[in-house]
Amino acid sequence: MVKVEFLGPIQKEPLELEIRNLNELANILREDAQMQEWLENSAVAVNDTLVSSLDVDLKDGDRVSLLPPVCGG
Amino acid sequence: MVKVEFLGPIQKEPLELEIRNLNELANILREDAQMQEWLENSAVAVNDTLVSSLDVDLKDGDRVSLLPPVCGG
Amino acid sequence: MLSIYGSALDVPNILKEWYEEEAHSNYGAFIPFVGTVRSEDGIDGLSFDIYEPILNRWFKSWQDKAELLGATIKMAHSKGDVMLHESSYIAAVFSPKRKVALSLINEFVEDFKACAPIWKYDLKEGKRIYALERSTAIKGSGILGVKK
Amino acid sequence: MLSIYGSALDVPNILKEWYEEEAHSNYGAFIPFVGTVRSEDGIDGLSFDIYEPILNRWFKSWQDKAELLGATIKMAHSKGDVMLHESSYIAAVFSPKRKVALSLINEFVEDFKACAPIWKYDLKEGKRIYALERSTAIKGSGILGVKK
Repeated sequence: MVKVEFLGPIQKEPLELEIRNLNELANILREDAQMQEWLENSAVAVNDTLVSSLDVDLKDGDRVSLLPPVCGG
Repeated sequence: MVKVEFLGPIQKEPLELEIRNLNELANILREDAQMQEWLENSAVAVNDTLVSSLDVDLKDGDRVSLLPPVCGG
Repeated sequence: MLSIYGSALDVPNILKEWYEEEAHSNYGAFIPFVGTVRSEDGIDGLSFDIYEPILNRWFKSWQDKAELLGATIKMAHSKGDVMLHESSYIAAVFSPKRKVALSLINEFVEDFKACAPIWKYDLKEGKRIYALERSTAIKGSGILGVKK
Repeated sequence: MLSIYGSALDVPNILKEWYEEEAHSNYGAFIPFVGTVRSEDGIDGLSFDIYEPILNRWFKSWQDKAELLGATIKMAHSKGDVMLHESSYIAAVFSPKRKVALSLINEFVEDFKACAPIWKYDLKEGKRIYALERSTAIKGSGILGVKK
Protein backbone atom coordinates (compact mmCIF):
# COMPACT_ATOMS: atom_id res chain seq x y z
CA MET A 1 0.00 0.00 0.00
CA VAL A 2 1.12 3.55 -0.77
CA LYS A 3 -0.06 6.38 1.44
CA VAL A 4 -0.96 9.66 -0.29
CA GLU A 5 -1.13 12.82 1.83
CA PHE A 6 -2.54 16.22 0.91
CA LEU A 7 -0.72 19.05 2.62
CA GLY A 8 -1.62 22.58 3.68
CA PRO A 9 -4.89 23.94 2.29
CA ILE A 10 -5.92 20.80 0.36
CA GLN A 11 -8.87 19.65 2.44
CA LYS A 12 -8.67 15.94 1.72
CA GLU A 13 -8.08 12.94 3.93
CA PRO A 14 -5.05 10.74 3.16
CA LEU A 15 -5.56 7.84 0.74
CA GLU A 16 -4.16 4.30 0.93
CA LEU A 17 -3.74 3.04 -2.63
CA GLU A 18 -2.44 -0.06 -4.39
CA ILE A 19 -0.38 1.74 -7.03
CA ARG A 20 3.02 0.98 -8.52
CA ASN A 21 4.03 4.37 -9.86
CA LEU A 22 3.10 8.05 -9.99
CA ASN A 23 1.38 7.67 -13.36
CA GLU A 24 -1.22 5.46 -11.72
CA LEU A 25 -1.68 8.06 -8.99
CA ALA A 26 -2.12 10.79 -11.61
CA ASN A 27 -4.83 8.75 -13.36
CA ILE A 28 -6.72 8.27 -10.10
CA LEU A 29 -6.51 11.91 -8.97
CA ARG A 30 -7.57 13.26 -12.39
CA GLU A 31 -10.92 11.52 -11.84
CA ASP A 32 -11.41 13.40 -8.56
CA ALA A 33 -13.36 16.63 -9.18
CA GLN A 34 -12.19 18.15 -5.90
CA MET A 35 -8.55 17.72 -6.94
CA GLN A 36 -8.69 19.51 -10.29
CA GLU A 37 -7.75 22.90 -8.87
CA TRP A 38 -4.70 21.41 -7.11
CA LEU A 39 -3.13 19.07 -9.68
CA GLU A 40 -1.80 21.87 -11.88
CA ASN A 41 -0.15 23.84 -9.09
CA SER A 42 1.01 21.22 -6.59
CA ALA A 43 4.44 19.70 -6.25
CA VAL A 44 4.92 16.03 -5.45
CA ALA A 45 7.24 14.44 -2.91
CA VAL A 46 7.96 10.72 -2.49
CA ASN A 47 9.13 9.86 1.01
CA ASP A 48 9.72 13.59 1.60
CA THR A 49 11.91 14.09 -1.46
CA LEU A 50 10.50 16.33 -4.20
CA VAL A 51 10.28 14.66 -7.62
CA SER A 52 10.19 16.37 -10.99
CA SER A 53 8.60 13.72 -13.21
CA LEU A 54 6.03 10.93 -13.05
CA ASP A 55 8.62 8.27 -13.94
CA VAL A 56 8.96 7.16 -10.36
CA ASP A 57 8.18 3.62 -9.21
CA LEU A 58 6.46 3.16 -5.88
CA LYS A 59 6.72 0.25 -3.49
CA ASP A 60 4.74 -0.93 -0.50
CA GLY A 61 5.12 1.54 2.40
CA ASP A 62 6.06 4.56 0.26
CA ARG A 63 4.49 7.91 1.10
CA VAL A 64 3.51 10.44 -1.53
CA SER A 65 2.76 14.06 -0.57
CA LEU A 66 1.09 16.80 -2.59
CA LEU A 67 2.35 20.31 -1.82
CA PRO A 68 0.23 23.21 -3.07
CA PRO A 69 1.71 26.73 -3.57
CA VAL A 70 3.65 27.94 -0.55
CA CYS A 71 4.02 31.26 1.24
CA GLY A 72 6.17 31.21 4.35
CA GLY A 73 7.38 34.23 6.25
CA MET B 1 40.87 83.38 9.53
CA VAL B 2 40.08 79.92 8.22
CA LYS B 3 40.47 76.93 10.53
CA VAL B 4 41.92 73.75 9.02
CA GLU B 5 41.39 70.47 10.88
CA PHE B 6 43.05 67.11 10.30
CA LEU B 7 40.78 64.20 11.11
CA GLY B 8 41.31 60.61 12.18
CA PRO B 9 44.85 59.31 11.90
CA ILE B 10 46.46 62.53 10.62
CA GLN B 11 48.54 63.52 13.63
CA LYS B 12 48.56 67.25 13.11
CA GLU B 13 47.26 70.14 15.17
CA PRO B 14 44.62 72.42 13.55
CA LEU B 15 45.89 75.44 11.63
CA GLU B 16 44.49 78.98 11.54
CA LEU B 17 45.28 80.43 8.13
CA GLU B 18 44.63 83.65 6.22
CA ILE B 19 43.57 82.04 2.95
CA ARG B 20 40.85 82.93 0.44
CA ASN B 21 40.38 79.64 -1.34
CA LEU B 22 41.33 75.95 -1.36
CA ASN B 23 44.06 76.51 -3.95
CA GLU B 24 45.95 78.60 -1.41
CA LEU B 25 45.50 75.84 1.16
CA ALA B 26 46.79 73.24 -1.31
CA ASN B 27 49.92 75.35 -1.95
CA ILE B 28 50.61 75.63 1.77
CA LEU B 29 50.07 71.94 2.54
CA ARG B 30 52.21 70.77 -0.40
CA GLU B 31 55.17 72.44 1.35
CA ASP B 32 54.56 70.37 4.48
CA ALA B 33 56.62 67.15 4.34
CA GLN B 34 54.42 65.48 6.97
CA MET B 35 51.34 65.99 4.79
CA GLN B 36 52.59 64.39 1.58
CA GLU B 37 51.26 60.96 2.42
CA TRP B 38 47.79 62.39 3.13
CA LEU B 39 47.16 64.87 0.34
CA GLU B 40 46.65 62.23 -2.34
CA ASN B 41 44.18 60.13 -0.38
CA SER B 42 42.25 62.62 1.74
CA ALA B 43 38.88 64.15 1.00
CA VAL B 44 38.13 67.78 1.82
CA ALA B 45 35.09 69.26 3.52
CA VAL B 46 34.24 72.94 3.92
CA ASN B 47 31.97 73.59 6.88
CA ASP B 48 31.25 69.85 7.02
CA THR B 49 30.21 69.55 3.38
CA LEU B 50 32.47 67.49 1.13
CA VAL B 51 33.79 69.34 -1.91
CA SER B 52 35.02 67.83 -5.17
CA SER B 53 37.25 70.59 -6.56
CA LEU B 54 39.60 73.32 -5.39
CA ASP B 55 37.43 76.05 -6.93
CA VAL B 56 35.91 76.96 -3.60
CA ASP B 57 36.22 80.41 -2.06
CA LEU B 58 36.74 80.65 1.68
CA LYS B 59 35.68 83.41 4.01
CA ASP B 60 36.54 84.40 7.55
CA GLY B 61 35.25 81.77 9.99
CA ASP B 62 35.07 78.90 7.50
CA ARG B 63 36.29 75.49 8.61
CA VAL B 64 38.12 73.10 6.30
CA SER B 65 38.53 69.43 7.26
CA LEU B 66 40.80 66.78 5.74
CA LEU B 67 39.38 63.25 5.84
CA PRO B 68 41.83 60.41 5.20
CA PRO B 69 40.61 56.94 4.02
CA VAL B 70 37.78 55.57 6.14
CA CYS B 71 36.87 52.16 7.49
CA GLY B 72 33.79 52.06 9.70
CA GLY B 73 32.04 48.97 10.92
CA MET C 1 19.33 25.58 13.81
CA LEU C 2 15.68 25.54 12.83
CA SER C 3 13.04 26.16 15.49
CA ILE C 4 9.27 25.99 15.05
CA TYR C 5 7.16 27.82 17.62
CA GLY C 6 3.43 27.32 18.24
CA SER C 7 2.85 31.05 18.63
CA ALA C 8 4.24 34.44 17.61
CA LEU C 9 8.02 34.75 17.94
CA ASP C 10 9.66 36.48 20.89
CA VAL C 11 12.01 38.35 18.59
CA PRO C 12 14.23 40.13 21.16
CA ASN C 13 14.86 36.91 23.04
CA ILE C 14 15.53 34.77 19.99
CA LEU C 15 17.98 37.34 18.60
CA LYS C 16 19.69 37.56 21.98
CA GLU C 17 19.96 33.78 22.24
CA TRP C 18 21.41 33.42 18.72
CA TYR C 19 23.84 36.31 19.20
CA GLU C 20 25.10 34.86 22.47
CA GLU C 21 25.35 31.33 21.05
CA GLU C 22 27.78 32.56 18.38
CA ALA C 23 29.55 35.15 20.54
CA HIS C 24 32.85 33.26 20.40
CA SER C 25 32.58 31.68 16.93
CA ASN C 26 34.65 34.52 15.41
CA TYR C 27 31.98 35.60 12.93
CA GLY C 28 32.34 39.22 11.81
CA ALA C 29 28.81 39.69 10.48
CA PHE C 30 25.38 38.73 11.82
CA ILE C 31 22.36 39.57 9.67
CA PRO C 32 18.89 38.62 10.86
CA PHE C 33 15.76 39.04 8.75
CA VAL C 34 12.58 39.46 10.80
CA GLY C 35 9.12 39.13 9.22
CA THR C 36 6.20 40.79 10.98
CA VAL C 37 2.47 40.62 10.23
CA ARG C 38 1.33 43.86 8.60
CA SER C 39 -2.12 45.34 8.76
CA GLU C 40 -3.49 45.21 5.21
CA ASP C 41 -6.71 44.18 3.48
CA GLY C 42 -8.52 44.18 6.82
CA ILE C 43 -6.85 41.04 8.15
CA ASP C 44 -6.72 40.32 11.89
CA GLY C 45 -3.63 38.18 11.52
CA LEU C 46 -2.09 35.28 9.60
CA SER C 47 -2.01 31.58 10.25
CA PHE C 48 0.55 29.03 9.08
CA ASP C 49 0.70 25.31 8.33
CA ILE C 50 4.15 23.76 8.13
CA TYR C 51 5.20 20.37 6.80
CA GLU C 52 8.26 19.83 8.94
CA PRO C 53 9.93 16.77 7.32
CA ILE C 54 10.50 18.57 4.00
CA LEU C 55 11.22 21.88 5.73
CA ASN C 56 13.97 20.19 7.74
CA ARG C 57 15.55 18.71 4.60
CA TRP C 58 15.38 22.01 2.78
CA PHE C 59 16.94 23.79 5.75
CA LYS C 60 19.68 21.16 6.04
CA SER C 61 20.65 21.73 2.38
CA TRP C 62 21.05 25.45 3.12
CA GLN C 63 23.01 24.76 6.28
CA ASP C 64 25.42 22.64 4.19
CA LYS C 65 25.69 25.39 1.58
CA ALA C 66 26.41 27.99 4.28
CA GLU C 67 29.03 25.77 5.88
CA LEU C 68 31.00 25.62 2.60
CA LEU C 69 31.18 29.44 2.81
CA GLY C 70 32.30 29.33 6.46
CA ALA C 71 28.89 30.67 7.51
CA THR C 72 25.94 29.39 9.50
CA ILE C 73 22.18 29.94 9.20
CA LYS C 74 19.50 29.94 11.89
CA MET C 75 15.77 30.11 11.37
CA ALA C 76 12.64 30.34 13.50
CA HIS C 77 9.04 30.19 12.25
CA SER C 78 5.61 30.20 13.84
CA LYS C 79 2.87 27.70 13.15
CA GLY C 80 -0.76 28.45 13.88
CA ASP C 81 -2.03 31.99 14.38
CA VAL C 82 0.10 35.14 14.51
CA MET C 83 -1.74 38.40 15.00
CA LEU C 84 -1.13 41.91 13.60
CA HIS C 85 2.27 43.42 14.43
CA GLU C 86 3.53 40.11 15.81
CA SER C 87 6.43 38.35 14.08
CA SER C 88 6.24 34.91 12.47
CA TYR C 89 9.67 34.50 10.87
CA ILE C 90 13.33 35.08 11.64
CA ALA C 91 16.21 33.94 9.47
CA ALA C 92 19.79 34.88 10.28
CA VAL C 93 23.20 34.42 8.75
CA PHE C 94 26.47 34.50 10.69
CA SER C 95 29.57 34.76 8.53
CA PRO C 96 33.19 35.81 8.81
CA LYS C 97 32.74 38.49 6.15
CA ARG C 98 29.92 40.90 5.44
CA LYS C 99 29.63 40.33 1.68
CA VAL C 100 29.03 36.62 2.14
CA ALA C 101 26.47 37.35 4.86
CA LEU C 102 24.61 39.95 2.78
CA SER C 103 24.37 37.77 -0.31
CA LEU C 104 23.53 34.64 1.68
CA ILE C 105 20.64 36.18 3.62
CA ASN C 106 19.26 37.48 0.34
CA GLU C 107 19.44 34.13 -1.47
CA PHE C 108 18.21 32.24 1.56
CA VAL C 109 15.11 34.38 2.05
CA GLU C 110 14.26 34.29 -1.67
CA ASP C 111 14.59 30.50 -1.77
CA PHE C 112 12.60 30.24 1.45
CA LYS C 113 9.73 32.15 -0.17
CA ALA C 114 9.86 29.91 -3.26
CA CYS C 115 10.38 26.51 -1.67
CA ALA C 116 9.75 26.20 2.05
CA PRO C 117 6.69 23.97 2.63
CA ILE C 118 4.71 26.52 4.64
CA TRP C 119 1.16 27.62 3.84
CA LYS C 120 -0.24 31.01 4.77
CA TYR C 121 -3.83 31.88 5.61
CA ASP C 122 -5.42 35.25 6.24
CA LEU C 123 -7.43 35.51 9.45
CA LYS C 124 -10.41 37.65 8.55
CA GLU C 125 -13.88 37.91 10.08
CA GLY C 126 -13.37 34.68 12.00
CA LYS C 127 -12.32 32.74 8.89
CA ARG C 128 -8.97 31.18 7.87
CA ILE C 129 -8.56 31.87 4.15
CA TYR C 130 -5.71 30.30 2.13
CA ALA C 131 -3.57 33.10 0.63
CA LEU C 132 -3.44 31.48 -2.83
CA GLU C 133 -2.81 34.67 -4.78
CA ARG C 134 0.31 35.49 -2.69
CA SER C 135 1.63 31.92 -2.82
CA THR C 136 4.23 30.42 -5.15
CA ALA C 137 4.00 27.00 -6.80
CA ILE C 138 7.09 25.00 -5.87
CA LYS C 139 9.44 24.38 -8.82
CA GLY C 140 8.31 21.23 -10.65
CA SER C 141 4.66 21.65 -9.65
CA GLY C 142 1.93 20.37 -11.96
CA ILE C 143 3.34 16.97 -12.93
CA LEU C 144 0.10 15.30 -11.83
CA GLY C 145 -1.98 17.66 -13.99
CA VAL C 146 -3.53 16.76 -17.32
CA LYS C 147 -0.87 16.63 -20.04
CA LYS C 148 -1.14 19.64 -22.33
CA MET D 1 18.19 57.29 14.57
CA LEU D 2 21.96 57.34 14.85
CA SER D 3 23.57 56.52 18.20
CA ILE D 4 27.26 56.69 19.05
CA TYR D 5 28.41 54.67 22.07
CA GLY D 6 31.72 55.11 23.90
CA SER D 7 32.18 51.35 24.25
CA ALA D 8 31.24 48.03 22.65
CA LEU D 9 27.56 47.75 21.68
CA ASP D 10 25.05 45.88 23.82
CA VAL D 11 23.61 44.16 20.74
CA PRO D 12 20.68 42.25 22.33
CA ASN D 13 19.43 45.38 24.08
CA ILE D 14 19.80 47.68 21.10
CA LEU D 15 17.97 45.22 18.82
CA LYS D 16 15.23 44.83 21.43
CA GLU D 17 14.87 48.60 21.80
CA TRP D 18 14.65 49.16 18.03
CA TYR D 19 12.23 46.27 17.50
CA GLU D 20 9.94 47.54 20.25
CA GLU D 21 10.13 51.15 19.03
CA GLU D 22 8.76 50.11 15.64
CA ALA D 23 6.38 47.41 16.92
CA HIS D 24 3.32 49.36 15.81
CA SER D 25 4.71 51.12 12.73
CA ASN D 26 3.29 48.40 10.44
CA TYR D 27 6.63 47.43 8.93
CA GLY D 28 6.71 43.89 7.57
CA ALA D 29 10.48 43.46 7.45
CA PHE D 30 13.27 44.31 9.91
CA ILE D 31 16.84 43.56 8.84
CA PRO D 32 19.70 44.42 11.16
CA PHE D 33 23.35 44.08 10.21
CA VAL D 34 25.69 43.51 13.17
CA GLY D 35 29.46 43.91 12.85
CA THR D 36 31.65 42.11 15.38
CA VAL D 37 35.42 42.28 15.92
CA ARG D 38 37.05 39.11 14.58
CA SER D 39 40.28 37.61 15.80
CA GLU D 40 42.74 37.91 12.91
CA ASP D 41 46.35 39.01 12.42
CA GLY D 42 46.96 38.79 16.16
CA ILE D 43 44.91 41.88 17.05
CA ASP D 44 43.54 42.38 20.56
CA GLY D 45 40.71 44.57 19.30
CA LEU D 46 39.88 47.59 17.16
CA SER D 47 39.56 51.26 17.96
CA PHE D 48 37.49 53.89 16.16
CA ASP D 49 37.58 57.64 15.63
CA ILE D 50 34.37 59.25 14.38
CA TYR D 51 33.81 62.71 12.96
CA GLU D 52 30.20 63.17 14.01
CA PRO D 53 29.14 66.34 12.11
CA ILE D 54 29.72 64.75 8.69
CA LEU D 55 28.49 61.33 9.86
CA ASN D 56 25.23 62.95 10.94
CA ARG D 57 24.76 64.63 7.56
CA TRP D 58 25.54 61.42 5.70
CA PHE D 59 23.11 59.49 7.87
CA LYS D 60 20.40 62.13 7.38
CA SER D 61 20.71 61.77 3.59
CA TRP D 62 20.11 58.02 3.92
CA GLN D 63 17.21 58.56 6.30
CA ASP D 64 15.62 60.82 3.65
CA LYS D 65 16.24 58.22 0.95
CA ALA D 66 14.69 55.48 3.09
CA GLU D 67 11.67 57.62 3.85
CA LEU D 68 10.89 57.98 0.14
CA LEU D 69 10.69 54.17 0.05
CA GLY D 70 8.43 54.08 3.11
CA ALA D 71 11.30 52.65 5.16
CA THR D 72 13.42 53.78 8.09
CA ILE D 73 17.07 53.20 9.02
CA LYS D 74 18.70 53.02 12.43
CA MET D 75 22.38 52.85 13.18
CA ALA D 76 24.64 52.46 16.21
CA HIS D 77 28.45 52.64 16.25
CA SER D 78 31.15 52.49 18.88
CA LYS D 79 33.94 55.00 19.29
CA GLY D 80 37.14 54.17 21.15
CA ASP D 81 38.20 50.61 21.84
CA VAL D 82 36.19 47.47 21.06
CA MET D 83 37.79 44.16 21.95
CA LEU D 84 37.71 40.74 20.22
CA HIS D 85 34.22 39.24 19.78
CA GLU D 86 32.56 42.47 20.85
CA SER D 87 30.38 44.37 18.37
CA SER D 88 31.06 47.88 17.10
CA TYR D 89 28.36 48.42 14.49
CA ILE D 90 24.66 47.84 13.95
CA ALA D 91 22.65 49.13 11.02
CA ALA D 92 19.01 48.19 10.55
CA VAL D 93 16.30 48.77 8.00
CA PHE D 94 12.57 48.60 8.73
CA SER D 95 10.38 48.51 5.64
CA PRO D 96 6.86 47.48 4.64
CA LYS D 97 8.21 44.94 2.13
CA ARG D 98 11.12 42.55 2.27
CA LYS D 99 12.64 43.34 -1.14
CA VAL D 100 13.03 47.02 -0.30
CA ALA D 101 14.54 46.11 3.07
CA LEU D 102 17.01 43.62 1.59
CA SER D 103 18.24 45.96 -1.11
CA LEU D 104 18.34 48.97 1.21
CA ILE D 105 20.45 47.29 3.92
CA ASN D 106 22.84 46.17 1.21
CA GLU D 107 23.24 49.61 -0.35
CA PHE D 108 23.38 51.32 3.02
CA VAL D 109 26.16 49.12 4.39
CA GLU D 110 28.20 49.42 1.17
CA ASP D 111 27.90 53.21 1.19
CA PHE D 112 28.69 53.27 4.91
CA LYS D 113 31.95 51.42 4.21
CA ALA D 114 32.84 53.84 1.40
CA CYS D 115 31.80 57.16 2.92
CA ALA D 116 31.15 57.23 6.65
CA PRO D 117 33.82 59.39 8.35
CA ILE D 118 35.04 56.71 10.74
CA TRP D 119 38.66 55.60 11.11
CA LYS D 120 39.70 52.17 12.25
CA TYR D 121 42.82 51.21 14.18
CA ASP D 122 44.14 47.77 15.10
CA LEU D 123 44.97 47.33 18.79
CA LYS D 124 48.10 45.20 18.81
CA GLU D 125 50.86 44.82 21.39
CA GLY D 126 49.70 47.94 23.21
CA LYS D 127 49.76 50.06 20.05
CA ARG D 128 46.92 51.70 18.07
CA ILE D 129 47.77 51.24 14.38
CA TYR D 130 45.74 52.95 11.63
CA ALA D 131 44.26 50.28 9.32
CA LEU D 132 45.25 52.09 6.13
CA GLU D 133 45.33 49.02 3.90
CA ARG D 134 41.71 48.14 4.78
CA SER D 135 40.49 51.72 4.43
CA THR D 136 38.79 53.38 1.47
CA ALA D 137 39.52 56.90 0.20
CA ILE D 138 36.28 58.87 0.15
CA LYS D 139 35.05 59.69 -3.35
CA GLY D 140 36.70 62.93 -4.51
CA SER D 141 39.82 62.42 -2.38
CA GLY D 142 43.16 63.77 -3.55
CA ILE D 143 42.12 67.24 -4.75
CA LEU D 144 44.81 68.80 -2.53
CA GLY D 145 47.48 66.55 -4.03
CA VAL D 146 50.05 67.61 -6.59
CA LYS D 147 48.40 67.92 -10.02
CA LYS D 148 49.44 65.04 -12.27
